[in-house]
Amino acid sequence: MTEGPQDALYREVVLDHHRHPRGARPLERFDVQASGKNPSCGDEVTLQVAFDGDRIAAVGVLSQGCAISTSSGSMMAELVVGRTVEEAAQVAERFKKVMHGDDVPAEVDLGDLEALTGVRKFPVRVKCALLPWITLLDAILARRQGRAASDRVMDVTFEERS
Amino acid sequence: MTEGPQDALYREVVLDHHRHPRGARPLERFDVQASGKNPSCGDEVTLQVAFDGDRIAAVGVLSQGCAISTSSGSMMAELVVGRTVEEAAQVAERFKKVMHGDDVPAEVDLGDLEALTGVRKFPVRVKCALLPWITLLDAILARRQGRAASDRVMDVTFEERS
Amino acid sequence: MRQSGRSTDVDSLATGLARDRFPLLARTIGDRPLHYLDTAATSQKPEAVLAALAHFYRHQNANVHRGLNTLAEEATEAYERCRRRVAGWVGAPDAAGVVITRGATSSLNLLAHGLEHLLLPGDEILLTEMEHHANLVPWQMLARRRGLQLRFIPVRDDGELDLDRLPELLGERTRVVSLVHASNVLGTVNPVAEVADRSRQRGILTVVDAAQSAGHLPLDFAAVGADFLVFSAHKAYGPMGLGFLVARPEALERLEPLEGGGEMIEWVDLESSTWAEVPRRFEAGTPNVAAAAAFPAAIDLIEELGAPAIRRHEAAVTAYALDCLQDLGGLTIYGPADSERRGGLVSFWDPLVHPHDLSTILDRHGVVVRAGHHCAQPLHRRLGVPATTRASFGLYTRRDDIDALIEGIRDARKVFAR
Amino acid sequence: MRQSGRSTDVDSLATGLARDRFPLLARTIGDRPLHYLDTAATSQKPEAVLAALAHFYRHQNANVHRGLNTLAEEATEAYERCRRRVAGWVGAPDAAGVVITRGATSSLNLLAHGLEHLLLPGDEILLTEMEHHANLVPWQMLARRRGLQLRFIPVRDDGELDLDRLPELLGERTRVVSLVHASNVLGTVNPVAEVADRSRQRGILTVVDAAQSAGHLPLDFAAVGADFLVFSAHKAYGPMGLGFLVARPEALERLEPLEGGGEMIEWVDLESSTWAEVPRRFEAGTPNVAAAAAFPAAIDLIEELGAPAIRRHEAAVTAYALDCLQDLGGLTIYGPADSERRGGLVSFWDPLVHPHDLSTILDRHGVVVRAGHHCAQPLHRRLGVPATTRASFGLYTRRDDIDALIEGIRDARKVFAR
Ligand SMILES: Cc1ncc(COP(=O)(O)O)c(C=O)c1O
Ligand SMILES: Cc1ncc(COP(=O)(O)O)c(C=O)c1O
Repeated sequence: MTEGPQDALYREVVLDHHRHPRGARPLERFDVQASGKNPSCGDEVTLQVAFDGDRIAAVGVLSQGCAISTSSGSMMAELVVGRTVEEAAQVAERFKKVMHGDDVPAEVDLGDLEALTGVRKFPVRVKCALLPWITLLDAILARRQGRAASDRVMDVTFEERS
Repeated sequence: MTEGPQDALYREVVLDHHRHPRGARPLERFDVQASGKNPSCGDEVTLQVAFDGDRIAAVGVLSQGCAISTSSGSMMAELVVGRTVEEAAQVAERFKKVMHGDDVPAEVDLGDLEALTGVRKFPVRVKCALLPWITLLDAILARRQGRAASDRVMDVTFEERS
Repeated sequence: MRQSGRSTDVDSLATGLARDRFPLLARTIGDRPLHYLDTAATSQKPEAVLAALAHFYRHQNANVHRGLNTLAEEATEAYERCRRRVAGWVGAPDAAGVVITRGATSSLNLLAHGLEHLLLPGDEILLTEMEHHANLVPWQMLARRRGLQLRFIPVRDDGELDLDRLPELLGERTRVVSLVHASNVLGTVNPVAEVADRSRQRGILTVVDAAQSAGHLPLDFAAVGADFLVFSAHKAYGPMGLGFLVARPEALERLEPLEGGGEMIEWVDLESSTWAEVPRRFEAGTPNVAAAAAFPAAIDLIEELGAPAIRRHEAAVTAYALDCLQDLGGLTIYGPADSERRGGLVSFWDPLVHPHDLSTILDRHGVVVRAGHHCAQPLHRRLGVPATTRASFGLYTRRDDIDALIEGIRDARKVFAR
Repeated sequence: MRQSGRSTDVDSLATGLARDRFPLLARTIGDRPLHYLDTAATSQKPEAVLAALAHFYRHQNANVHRGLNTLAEEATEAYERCRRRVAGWVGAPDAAGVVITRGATSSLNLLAHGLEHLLLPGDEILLTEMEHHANLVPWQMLARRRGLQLRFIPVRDDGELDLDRLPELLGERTRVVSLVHASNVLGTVNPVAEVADRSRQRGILTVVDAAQSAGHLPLDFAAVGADFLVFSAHKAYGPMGLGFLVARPEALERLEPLEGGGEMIEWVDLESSTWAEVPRRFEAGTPNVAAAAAFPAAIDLIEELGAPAIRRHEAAVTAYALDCLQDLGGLTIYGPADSERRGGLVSFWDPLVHPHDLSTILDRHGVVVRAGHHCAQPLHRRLGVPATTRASFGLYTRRDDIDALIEGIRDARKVFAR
């Protein structure tokens, strides 16, 4: 049996996040709880977000799913804590654009998230990568609207591209 | 403009029946009236049959339709008047078999009807040719069951092949 | 009044457009070359569509959406590409408003069921006297289920809709207007934008049956302003088993799905389920991915030739056919006299030869026409004939097809005059 | 208990049956040869089917039934020949009992609507916990419309139906039993003849979903004794956009049509219509004539190889796959352990690698499997996993496809163990 092809997607950084997910614990205190599901594969994520004024103070990322969605959630925990809501939303929007194959200025730095762009070939997997981020946008929206919770089911074919 | 192909179907005998249909007048007195329609083309025939005991004494064939159905009705008027009900039904059954392409002993003589067998290629036209005959079988059945009238709509694809 | 005719030939009349790309047109009937004059029933397919179909089955065949692998992804992309191409082609604002169905008939049934929950007993649906059974029977079935009234815009003797009656027919209770864009019997091109506009003012939904216009007349969903537009691929040079329901996604949101099954659901429990987003909600089960993968090749051809050029060509063929048939004398020709006001077909009645006899004799000439009620029985009753003979045209139709038709009619008349 | 396995190889295990007649199987994924293990989603097509499809479009393309010419007659004959061939192939007593649909999902929706008028609030429909959404959601929709109760035959831990529960589940109010012949997740081959027999004794209608068995297991409608049987052509080596509802013509007579339109009517007035005879009553609109013309070539292949030989081959592949997967260790494998009691597929859960990750990594090996709920969400909840990985087989599957799968799983585990 020959050696398998070197896998460009499951790079060490992705696997590391998958094995040691950051922020993967329930928060004691949070302002908004948002959950998202991808019915096509059963991926689920629940985000608990604590705000400090306009900043994200802490995030709890409770993921159940494949390595792409868990590592994406873990990377999110690393990227957004300490940022303003505005900055976090920008990262989320940029990541969405990149994953949908839209042109994005090269200077945009997505950090570890770059490692996930290899799934663009498979829209179903794009969903996996986006699930935590779209759920984060839901949490931010809920915060702005003064709600404490949100729930969302993602569709495979026609997602919110706007 | 070249001469059209000699048409094997519209032979003189067919056209003669079409132009001068036999029995094409309402009867003063009849025992059974049966009508048949072919919705796919609008062909209609109404048969009036007068019986003399077990024999067909007279037939009125009131056709509205194409040359195939009117000539078939006209040939019927020629073939069945004076025959017993049994004999007429046999001719009808044989003609049905021939038109459906089933094997029929060569000795069966269908008279002028032979000229109509050229339509076998087109099942829709087979319906035209059979319409008067199936209506006759309906009339005979009505007679046997002591009814004075019958009505039938023919289906194009799945006809009574039995 | 005839505006165009033998004298206003466009160049393409002699040759047809792109005729050599349609392999079937090279076949013979007996020893005669084929003259295919039944495009309104189904169009012939260009080589590129057959190649795309074969390519799909040879290289990409897989089920869609559910896959996480290269093959399924290529198949999904081919399928979704069809949706996008159709949206762009017919001027739909959003590909998410394009439902892929198995044909115009299915699209109309989907609508007639999908709107049911919005209607109350006594509500009215306005149709026309010239509808194909596909745009009549589903509404009859709905009317019976729901206790609705059907109303009909009458057809005038010149083959046009009597739109003077519209104000009185668009009543208080009218909820839906559904009408054909180009009649498959009369050829009449109806002013669908005007009807849609007058309906919208009263909050009435408009459905346009574009089965005969898609691929033949320039089509612009946004400009028409209707809520729903339906057509089949197979009449627009595409494969069989494929059709579309075009709408704005918000309009689709209002419809209940007709069929349940895989792909149209979100969460399924044993007792109940929730639906997926539109348009997937209306696409239960394995779709005809191969046909969807192939149809864009037909759109390519239409766009390469240009919808206006195709329209000009079909109008020229129609004008020529109208002239030739008129010259024969003794025929009743239905629909508008002006070829500019009609799609590419002519239906007529010859009192000397029944349509069935005529089409059988034409077959011996290699001429394929259609004889019957063309799935429009009520219209034929309105016209007062049990059946008509219809010659219908496509981009590939050329003058000698019409000449063969005329020769065949002459021959048939000779047979019956003997 | 495993009965067969690596030791009971049939000759065909090394080569597959007729594999070289399936052009797509020669393609590569990246630089790897393709190993197609997703036949349960859709089968690949033999050259003969593609040739028949192309032949139709190149030589016979026309609409059916309404034509009075050679071309339309050839198309009609090709279409009706499909009906007769299917009837003969599945042992239906009469071709007039075969409805041509666009797929198994459409057939099941046709049934769920068609039977509606026979059912009363409180009546019960019995399904199983292992149904595909196609045999679940249409009945849920019907139950909601009509106020019916759904009941479910449970799935035992060994993947078999718990038929001990049947006497209590077949109640006074049970009117319809609908169950899958071969599960698309567990592989379980259900004793449909036994269920049909016990239902018939109580006057209950039986529906068999043969989507996974047609073309894979020997199928005999008369012997099964069900009232209705449905399947899709595309899973049985035929084209997409085509399916069947098989019944006795008398049983079809009891169904109301779901779709209205051309071809399914007899007389149409503006206000109401009467239906054509069965089966035409259920075939509104232009059917997929091309697909129907091509499907008999798939039946030819199946009959040439012989249904029992195909079955033996698929059972051997399944036994081999079960053995190899077992040897890997640590996997949960679903469905009966005995390959003789299951169709040609294996679904499993690897706690080390999520199915989605596994299928992505397998794709790099050229191995096409399916990961997800396989349109059977309730069954997956019953199994206690969000998704499974499924490898499914056809007559062309051979040992090296399984070996590549195993190698791919090993590689995935290595990736995740790093
Ligand atoms: C058991 C079963 N039933 C029904 C279906 C539905 O078949 P189709 O999608 O071809 O309509 C499938 C296929 O996914 C199946 O596996
Ligand atoms: C005007 C019109 N509407 C609807 C249809 C139905 O189309 P299909 O048979 O492809 O579903 C046709 C085709 O016969 C048509 O001409």
